Order: sequence, then C-alpha cells, then structure tokens
Amino acid sequence: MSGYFKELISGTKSLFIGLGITGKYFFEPVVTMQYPMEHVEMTPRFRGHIELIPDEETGEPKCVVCGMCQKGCPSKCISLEGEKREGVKGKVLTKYILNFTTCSLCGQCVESCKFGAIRFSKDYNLAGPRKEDFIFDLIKRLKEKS
Amino acid sequence: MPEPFRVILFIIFVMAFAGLNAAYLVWCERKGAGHIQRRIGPKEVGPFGLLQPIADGIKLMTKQLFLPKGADPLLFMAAPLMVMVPAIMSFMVIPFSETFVAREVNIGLLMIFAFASVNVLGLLLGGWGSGNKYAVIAAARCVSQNIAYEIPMLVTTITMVMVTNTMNLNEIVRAQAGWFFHWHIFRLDISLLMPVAFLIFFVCSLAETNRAPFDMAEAESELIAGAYTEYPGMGFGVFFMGEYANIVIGCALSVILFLGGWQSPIPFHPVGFLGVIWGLFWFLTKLYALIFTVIWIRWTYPRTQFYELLNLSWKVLIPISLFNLILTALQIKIFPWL
Amino acid sequence: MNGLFQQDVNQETFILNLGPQHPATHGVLRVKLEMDGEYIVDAEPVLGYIHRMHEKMGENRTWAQFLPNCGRMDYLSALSYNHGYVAAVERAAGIEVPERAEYLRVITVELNRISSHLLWFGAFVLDLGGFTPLLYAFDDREQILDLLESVTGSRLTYCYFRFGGVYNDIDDSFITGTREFIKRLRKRMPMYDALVTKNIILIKRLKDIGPISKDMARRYGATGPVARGSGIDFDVRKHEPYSVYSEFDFDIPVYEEGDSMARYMVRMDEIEQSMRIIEQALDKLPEGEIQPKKAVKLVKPEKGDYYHAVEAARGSFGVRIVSDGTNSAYRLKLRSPTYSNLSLFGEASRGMLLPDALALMGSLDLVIPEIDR
Amino acid sequence: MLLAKIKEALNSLYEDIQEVPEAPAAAEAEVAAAETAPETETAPAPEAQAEEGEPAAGEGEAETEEAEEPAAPPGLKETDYKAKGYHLDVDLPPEKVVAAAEILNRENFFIEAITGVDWIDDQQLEVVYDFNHFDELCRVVIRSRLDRSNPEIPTISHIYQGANWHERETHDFFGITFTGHPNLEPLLLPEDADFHPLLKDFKA
Repeated sequence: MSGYFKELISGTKSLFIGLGITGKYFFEPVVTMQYPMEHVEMTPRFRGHIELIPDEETGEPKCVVCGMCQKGCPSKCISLEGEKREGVKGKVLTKYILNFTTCSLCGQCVESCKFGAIRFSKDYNLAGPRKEDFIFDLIKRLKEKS
Repeated sequence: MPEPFRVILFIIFVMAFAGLNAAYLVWCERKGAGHIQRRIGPKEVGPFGLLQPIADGIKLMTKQLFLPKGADPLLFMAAPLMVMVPAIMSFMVIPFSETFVAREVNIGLLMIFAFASVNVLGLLLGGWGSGNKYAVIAAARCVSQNIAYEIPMLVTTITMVMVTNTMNLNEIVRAQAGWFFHWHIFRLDISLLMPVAFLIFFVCSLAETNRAPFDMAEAESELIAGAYTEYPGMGFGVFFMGEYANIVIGCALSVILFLGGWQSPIPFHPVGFLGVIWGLFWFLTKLYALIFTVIWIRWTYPRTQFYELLNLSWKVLIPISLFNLILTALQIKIFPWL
Repeated sequence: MNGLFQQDVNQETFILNLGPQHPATHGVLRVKLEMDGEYIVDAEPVLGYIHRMHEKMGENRTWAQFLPNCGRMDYLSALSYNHGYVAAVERAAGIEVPERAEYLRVITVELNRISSHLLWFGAFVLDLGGFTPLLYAFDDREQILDLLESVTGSRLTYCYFRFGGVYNDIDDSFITGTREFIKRLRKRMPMYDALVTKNIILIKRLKDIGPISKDMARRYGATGPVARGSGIDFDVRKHEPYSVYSEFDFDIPVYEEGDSMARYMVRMDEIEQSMRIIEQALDKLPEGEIQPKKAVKLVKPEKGDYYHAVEAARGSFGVRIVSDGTNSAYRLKLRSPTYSNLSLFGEASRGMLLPDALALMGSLDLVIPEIDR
Repeated sequence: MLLAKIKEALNSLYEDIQEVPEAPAAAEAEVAAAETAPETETAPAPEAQAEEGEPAAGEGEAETEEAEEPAAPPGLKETDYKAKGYHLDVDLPPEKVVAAAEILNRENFFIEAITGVDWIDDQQLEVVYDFNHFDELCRVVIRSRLDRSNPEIPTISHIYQGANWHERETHDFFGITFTGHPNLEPLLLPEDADFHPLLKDFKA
C-alpha cells in the first residue's frame, strides 16, 4: 500500500518535472536555421560533387587525361576524353562528364588524381526535377565559373 | 430579442466559434509544439503563419473524397458527423458569460455528458466502417478507454453537483462568485481533495477527448492514424474539428466546474454589456490557458500503454474520486455552516 | 463486406501487416503479425526490401573501391562500418596503422556512436509517442555532425578511413569543438534523464516489457546493447580489443533485467562511456603521421580467409574476407549485428500487445539498410 | 583454457568418425585418377582442360595441411589469431556439423554468422559457420565443403535459433539446401527468386 502511494506521488512529480523542462524550452530562443532564407557555409573539407581546377595562368583545366579518376571510380560515373593538339605537351581535355546520379561522393577520384586537377565543389543546393540535370559537363561548368 | 431568433444567432455563433477554434487551435498547437521543440513552427503563410489554417483547410477541401474498397459507405460517411455534431451541440449550454449562453438548461451538465458519449460512437463506427484493421483496433481501444474514464469523471461531477445542488452550468458558476479563492478548486473547506478532484477531472477529460498522452485511438506510431486511417480530405478534417471542439468542451467544463467559469478573480463585475465582455474575457482566458496546458502536455509526454491507462483509471482515479465523494459528503454533513 | 470481416467465423486470429511503410519500423521493414485482438500470436519479419547485395559488389570492386559502400549499410554509425572493413583488410594484407591514425579512428567512431545513440533515443521515444525528445536529441546530434563534417567532409555516409590510416588529419578547432561538445552534452544528459528516463509513463511502458533472456540472446547471436541489456558482459572493444581501445579506461554498462528499459539504460550509459573514451583519446593523442610512411597503393592480401569484428553502435559487426590474392575480394561476408538482433523478434514478441511489441522493436534499434545489406 | 577444452571436444568428434573423412579422401583420389586417366589416353578436351587444375590444387592444399601439422586430425587447426582473426578452424564433413554445433552449444558459444563460399574451380561450395563466446575470447570457425551440383547440409536451426535466418540467407545467395530447415524461403531476395547471386557463375 505504501508502495502504491509512493509510486503515485513520485510518478506525478516526474510528470510535473517533465512539464517544467518543456515549459522552460518554450521560452528559449529557437535553434533551427531557416534554410532557404539562410545559407550554411560549407566547411573547407565538405565533399560536394567534383569540379575541375583551372590552371592559374591559362584558365584551362589542369587535367592531363590520364584516366586514373575514371579507373578509380567505384560506380563508373566519370567519362572523359582528350586529344593531342599541336604545340601542347600531352593531351588536352575535351570532355569531362560526371554522372552525378550514380556518384557516391567517396572521393576516390580526387585521391587518385596525381596532378591535382580535380577537387570537391561546395555546391549543395542540387535538387532538380530531371535526371538529365545531374549529368554534369565539368568543362562547361569551369568556363561558366571563370 | 425573440427567443427563436436568439437561438439561431447562437447556433451561427457556435458553429463559427467551433470552426475557427479548431482551425486556430491547430495553429496554436503547431506554434506551441514548435517553440517547445525550439523551432519556429508555421511561418510562411501570412504573418507568423497565421493564414496557415486557412491554407490547410483549402488543401483538405480540395482533396478527393473517396470511399476505400470494402468500407461501409453509410457508417464511413456518418462517423465524422457523429463526432462533430454532438460537440457543437454541447456548446449550446456552455455559459461564455453570465447572459451569453444559448440556452440555460437546467440539466446542462447531463446534456453535455450525454452528447460526449455519442462522440465515442462516432469513432467506433468510423473505425469499423473503414474496413481497416488498424482502424478497428483503434476503435476497440477507444471504446474501452472511454468507458473506463467516464466513471471517475462522472463521480467527480457528481461531487460537484452535490456541492452546488444544481446541474445548471450557469448556476454552478454563480456559486463561485467572489474572490478567486471562492472557486471550487480552492474550496478546501468543502473537500480537502478539491485540487485532486480537479486533476482527476482534467486527466479524464484528456482521456475522453483522446488527447496525448492518452491518444491510443490515434497512436500514430502504432496504428498509423488509428480510426482516421482511411479518411481522406475533409472527412478527416471534420474528425479533426470535432476532436478540437471536444477539447474545448472538456476544458470549458473544467473551467466551469472548478475554475469559476466567467467569474473574475476579484469580486468585481460590471453590469450590462460591459459585464458580458468582462465575463467573456475571463472565461476565454481561463479556457485557453487550460487548452495551452493540454497542448503543452501533448508535446511533453510519451503515450501511455493501453492497460496502464485502464490501470490508472481503475486503480487510481476511481478509488480517489470515490473517496473524494465520501469525504465531500461528510464535510458537507458535518460542517453544514460552511 | 470485405475480406477482413468475411473471414471464416471460426477463425480467431487475423493477419496484420506492419509495414513495409509503417511509422514504427523506421524504414522498409515489414512484420507479418498474426493477431488475436491486440495480442500477437506470431510475428514474422519480412526483410529484403532494400537489399542491395553489397557482398557481391565487394567481389566486383577493388578493395579500395568498396570503401564507400561501408557507409551505406548502417548509415547511423557509418564510421564503425568503415572501421570494420578497413581493419579486416589491414589484417589480411598485414598493413600497419600509425598510432595517431588509430586515435583519430577511435575519436571519430565514438563520436559517431554517440550520434547514433542520440538518434536512437529520439526515435525510440517517438515510437512511444513522445515527439519532443527527438528534436532535443537532434539538436545535440547536429553538433556532432558538424564536428565530423569538418573532418570527414560528409555528414552521414562517411568514407573517412583508408587502408593504413585515415583520410584527413584533425585540426585544433576540432579538438576544442569536441571538448566543448562533451561539456555541453554532459549538461544535457540530466535533462534527458528528468524529461524521459524518470518519466513515469516511460518507465511503465518499458519496465518488464519484452524480456530477452541471456540464453535467448545467445541462441540468436544477439550482440551489442541488446545482449548487454540481458546481462551479457560482451563488448568487442573490451572482449577482443582492436585498434587502441585497450589503452582507455571505460566501462561496459550491463543490465541484468533483459527488458526494454535495460536496453534503454545501456545505450544511455554508453553515451557517457563514449564521452570518456573521447576525452582520454584527445588527452593522449600522439603526434605523427596519419597514413603509413610507405603509402598503401595497391592492396593484395594473401590467399586465405580473415575475420575482423568491431563494436558498432548496434553490436558486433564482423567482416569475413576470403582472398584469392588479387586486388578484389573473392568473397566478402558482412555480419551485421541488427540482422541477428532482429531475428529474435519473432520469439520475443509472442503473446505481447501490439504497442509493447513496438516498444520491444524500438529497443532493438533497427537500421534496415544494415539488415538487408 | 576454453580453447583447449573446445579443441579437445571437437577432436573427439573426429575420433568418432575416423573412418569417415578417409572415405571421401579416397573417393577424391579416385575421381582425380579417373580424371587424369583420360588425359593421358587422348588429347585433352577443352572442358577437361578447364578442370585440369582443380584436383592438383586440392591435392596441393591437402599436402600443405599435412606438412604443417601432421599430428592434428585432418581439418582441425589452431590458427594464429593475430593474423587470421579466429582461433580454431574446423573442417568437418557435412553430416558432422550438427554434432559440432551441439558441442559448441553445450559450451555456451553463440552464433555469429553462417555464410558460404563458392569454390567454382573445385566444383564445391563451402559453408562457413562463425561461433564466438561471450565470456572468453574464442572464435571457432566450422567449415564444410559440399558438392556444388547438389549442395545439402543438415540445419542447425533447432540448436541455434539464430541460425534460421543465416541459413535462409545462405540458401538465398548460394542455393545451399539446409535439410530439416523449417522455412527455407527467400529472406533477403524476392519471394519468387530462383537465382543465387553469390555463385560465381551468376550473371545479372
């Protein structure tokens, strides 16, 4: 019988304590961020989709079309082409397509690149209604950026 | 004003009140929940998201009303009304202010309880008529829960009737005139357990209206949406409005029986039109404070388990309310001058 | 009228499909329940709705290419899975890991474990009908995700560990941030305690609900908090210390009751223990390299089979590698803890009421992609 | 301590069936002989050529095993835990797996996993059982080779209920039939799946 009353009183007390906690938080400022109006700064190491790094002087991509990124990619989402041009040492990149629909952002491509030609971008507002929106032409993107 | 005219006016008022109430209680609930959880809640539609309920209403109304395969058409369609209509009917006897009441019925209390029982029937039929297993489970839960909770609620009410000698709601309020310590909840001279009785009544009205933590009938993490699982668009909307109307009724009864109804905390009551506004102000203040508590409770506790709920009713609430009844009777008999 | 009511009148039970879309299954798990009223006569989990055959992928990819897959099984404690796989390959190929890298692994894995337990806590209370603790827990969890993002570059499906080390080194802001976070969480834990753990409704819902006996846990191979809640003192971190866990002083919370409350308490206590490990690791953090001096370029383990288990947030995660000496696995078996933990649900839930069974299911801490793999 | 005990218990299992493991060995030798025989007679057909390597490989393995531990019964090996991750490697004929599981159950081992490996070059499937102990660190691996054309092995799900799902999974992926299993239906694969994706000759 005493256990009954003990439980009754301690139970009721626990309920009021609970109310006290939520009541306190009711008057405290909100902690959420109003996302579309406010933007989050991505950390320097944020791994977005990859992008090409331009050569500082020419603005052309640094890529030498060695194909290591293509080989290292687990989901085969990189396809690139290059051609020999006169007066230029090595190959010149003509096409760099990233199929972002299958990319898992693992970073194997960036790690396998010995020439420092690709990096992670900081883009994250990437929602889109069509699948084709996520086949990125990275050369076009590079030109648009510069 | 001629009587029929007055009643019609009141019906319009009550329906508007019930509808707007439901809409804006949803807003309050969402805002309240938001701030308790340290977020903002609705904010896009209108200033402070104030037009959100209207947007929600439009959305619900434009949704297709369809009948699930295997549902009983009549029961399925009638059920939302059976929740909504009794709730609105109950408003007819609630004294919002001394003279601001549709009908001063002598057995107002009885009437509200009679209508409150219909509400359960609505949920039961809705659950059964949907032909959904989750809904049937919810309906069965709802009925046994309501039966269990009607007993302590009625016993407490009987205590109050015994104290006031009337079932007329306005009379009950008048009996609490004067300072705030004349409200029944503070009348320890009538019964030492008066605050406990209020707590019991409040808990029971939570259970009666299927509000958290007693929302076993809806139990979204167990039964999807309980009895409402199959309801589309406004079918669900009407259920929802009925539920909120019931919360208002439950809280209004608590206010009337224990918190002095439209009485102000100080013995001051202007006459005439100002008196009506004065009474209305105090009634609504108390009412919404109580409704806020209901919302606050919902966003604090986990849901109770079904048998624990029945345990609570049979092992705690009913014995205490019976004890309170006897205690009150003794106190009235032994100290009649109080 | 319909199938439900037209059944044979003599039939006392009915079949209830819990899922694949049900709020309490936290993913696409379906539980076929045979019900007598609200009592469960028999329960049969139906799996495989998001089965992706990671094991076959492991055979078709190189060792390194499988790394991103690890984060996509148990997305809530992805780093433990990273760790399990990487450690197994390191054992097979005999790769030495620099000490600093091991410390970084421990710190990040334990942070990940806390975040996983916090999310479980919120989701579990949500299962029981309390909504608010979920958002409080998320508030804290966000801090962990921010910390981990600053190191690993991603918030959920980490791919941070490499054979022989880790991908990035940490900086001072991470260290101070982690210390601040631990201070903050220590202050928050009493709040959770008062709001949820001591709440009479929660106690009533969890005490003596869904008991799992020691023997039952053994027969089903349950590990992690489920086993520890049944009085089994088993934690891979202590039992067969891998990485640098043997250097830290921490306790394994064990509760004898075996009910849902015990499993709840184990996880809540583990948060504190993980914080202790992180603090010690930050104090002892050695200087040095985070990858072996001779960078691991091509992994080709010797022929044979190898096993390595780690303690993930949900139990013992084991990787069995069968190598044929090439640069991809001949066979890669991933032993996921929840798979075994869930398999006892059928027996444990027999005769229970539906809401109690859901409390039991929540206390098992299911992550469906990990079960289905 | 536990390791020695369980090793002795499992060893006794071998002594019981001393003759049995020899029989398949003899059979294998016969098969090997039969396969090598036509080779010498006629020019090797392309098929035979493909299979040529396997018996040799099998023999080679057997030889190294014997060379390492000539005293130990065939198939029971204590392994280097640091390098392998387990302590005891037990190779058993399929019909002895249940007895081994019973021994392990008596010693309070728990089951970690059951899986298969497709040794397509040997035309064999291997079932691998992982056992572990809660109190003492002792991982036991039991493995059993089955004929690839008719892979059957008795179930242990009546001893370890947890094995039920693991066996179903193995059945899903490899098509290994666990005789006596109460409910050998696809678990992770779709209900109507009639393919076994982890077989090496499976093409999606």
